[in-house]
Amino acid sequence: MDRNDLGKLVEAALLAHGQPLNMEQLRGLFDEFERPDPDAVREALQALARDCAERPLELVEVASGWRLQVRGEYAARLSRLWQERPGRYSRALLETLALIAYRQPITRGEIENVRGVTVNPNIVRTLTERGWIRVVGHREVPGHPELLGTTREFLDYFGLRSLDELPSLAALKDMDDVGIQLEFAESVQAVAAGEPAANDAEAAG
Amino acid sequence: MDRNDLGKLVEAALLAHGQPLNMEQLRGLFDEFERPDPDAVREALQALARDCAERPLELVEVASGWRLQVRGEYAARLSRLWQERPGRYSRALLETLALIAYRQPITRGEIENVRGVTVNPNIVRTLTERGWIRVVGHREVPGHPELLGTTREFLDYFGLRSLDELPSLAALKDMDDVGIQLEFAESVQAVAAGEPAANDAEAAG
Amino acid sequence: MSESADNVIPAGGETGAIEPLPQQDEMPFAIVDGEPITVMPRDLYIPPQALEVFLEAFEGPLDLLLYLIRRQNLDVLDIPIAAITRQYMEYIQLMQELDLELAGEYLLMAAMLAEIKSRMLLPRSQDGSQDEDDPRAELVRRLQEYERFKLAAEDIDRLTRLDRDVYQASVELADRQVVRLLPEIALQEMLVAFKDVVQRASSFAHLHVQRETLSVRQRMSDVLAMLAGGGLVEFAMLFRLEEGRLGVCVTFAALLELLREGLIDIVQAEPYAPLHVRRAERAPDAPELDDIEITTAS
Repeated sequence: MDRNDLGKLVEAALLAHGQPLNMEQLRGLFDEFERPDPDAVREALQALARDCAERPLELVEVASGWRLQVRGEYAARLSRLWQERPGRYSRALLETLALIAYRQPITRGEIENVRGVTVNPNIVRTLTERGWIRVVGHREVPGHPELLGTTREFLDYFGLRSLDELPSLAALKDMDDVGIQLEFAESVQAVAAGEPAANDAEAAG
Repeated sequence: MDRNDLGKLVEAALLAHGQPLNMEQLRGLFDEFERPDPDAVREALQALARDCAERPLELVEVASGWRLQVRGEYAARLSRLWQERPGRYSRALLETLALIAYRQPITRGEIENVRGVTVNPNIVRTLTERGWIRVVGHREVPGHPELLGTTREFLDYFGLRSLDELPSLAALKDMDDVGIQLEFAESVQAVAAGEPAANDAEAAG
Repeated sequence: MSESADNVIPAGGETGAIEPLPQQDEMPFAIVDGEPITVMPRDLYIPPQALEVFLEAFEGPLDLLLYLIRRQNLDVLDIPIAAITRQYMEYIQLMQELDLELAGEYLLMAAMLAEIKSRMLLPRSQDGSQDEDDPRAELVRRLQEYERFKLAAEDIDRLTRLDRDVYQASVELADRQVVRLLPEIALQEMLVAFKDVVQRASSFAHLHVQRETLSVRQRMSDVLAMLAGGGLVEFAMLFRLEEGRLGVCVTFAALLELLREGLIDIVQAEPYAPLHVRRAERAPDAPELDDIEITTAS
């Protein structure tokens, strides 16, 4: 199979499957005696990615493999194809998800400790039904609470290859760093105070 | 919106939707004041159909509109993407197969005598369809029962050059714990195996 | 509702709340129509009917506290605890007046704030280590920790999301078929199965099969298959010279065994004519054709 043919097959496979395909799956399209080596497949993927430049598509690599997707610039217009608007998720759900993503494996109790409120069971159910989180084990403490973690679908959905690609968490500041002297604290505040209006609006919204 | 942009949007819509889109839906992507007339959309569709010539896709018009699809010539290869997970064979099937291998040519009645239970006809059918056993003759007794034997495919699947490479009953008898069995079986396979087994499995599928 | 709001809310916006930090007056709280607002509004600058929604939007006591702090541009690390506590209590009171379902966590936080406030009033030690026993330390830690994940949640919400920001491209496949994979067996599975079945038949000793016998048995199947047509096959044709002496022996042994089991006939038209082999055509009651397996097994 020549390079061009391989490229077409890879494109056909990605489009027909409608889900990410990994290297093993792509090479699995071939019988052993004719199976291209990973480099050849990768080359075909690169060529496909270049071809996409003049089309409304982009090739992205996510946790479960490569995916052809319609580029974001078309999203606003294409959303008209569906009656339903894409779901907006509540802050409670997103905060819970963030804690599970960054702190996994984590129990509900631990989530509650950080958020300061009980975790609504509906949120855990929604996240589970979405396929974004799952029970990965139990903590060996009384009650054996479930340990929650994120799934590969979670990464796929948010276009990530791995958890490393999550935006980094804000750093914790130490009270020592700021100093207890009022004058110093003041100057820090002056520098740090960015966009109070925006903060307020967000919190209010 | 120029012709090229319209073409890209049409392609984006068909790819994002994954299902046929009709004229109304395609034109519905636009607000009224900017909505292209049907001829412009049809032109964009024709241009897209031409572009597909050098891609693994084709644009077809079906009852509910236009749809992009992967050309039929890729079907055989890509069908591997929808492979169902294989089940497991029953203990009864394994025992039946083993008896046929070791005691061929053998009738069902003879298998039943050793196993102490009737042979489910489905087992014989499954093994025959799999290409591992075949009827090699009939015993000239009332009812003319079929004599069953193993095939070359059977040997290939297990990576054996001949039945000789199966351990003798005496050797099996000495193998009391599974560890030894595994070791032995592996060494048999290692010696005998080119890699025809994998090919065969594929060919059988 | 607006009445109670008017009664309580001004406190939340009291400039008194930031009196300990007069320099804050230099900073605008907000830009409204291009005009910087440097004085805290006298009310919550929310329409009263939206108040309930607004209050319910808090994700808990930490969220509310953080809002109170951020609204005044205060640093989490140096909270004017008395003022914040007062504002917090006013919100709690407001929520109670509005009959909002008030989670126990809010009251717990109120107690914590009150405790910190009272500890702040105690004289501090002079040895410079006061930050270590700053009564606010635990609260500051929790606020910061919560804020990190509040921000992380916003980050996640901004990530490129499938079906919202991008769409999976997919098309139908013409003539799509589903391939059913067949179960796999490992050789040892079959061996173990064989060993078990033989053991169960408690006839291990009698079923003793020698290595050679297996190829003989295989060849028996092969020969029978060659005779499947029902016609005569020349004896010599059953042998493959390329298999060498051993192969010839195996075939011969197979023929003898088949003959013994009554599965084949060997015929000769006349003396010295070539031998021919065919499938047995016996009287159905041939006594030697009793179940071979049983004979061997027992």
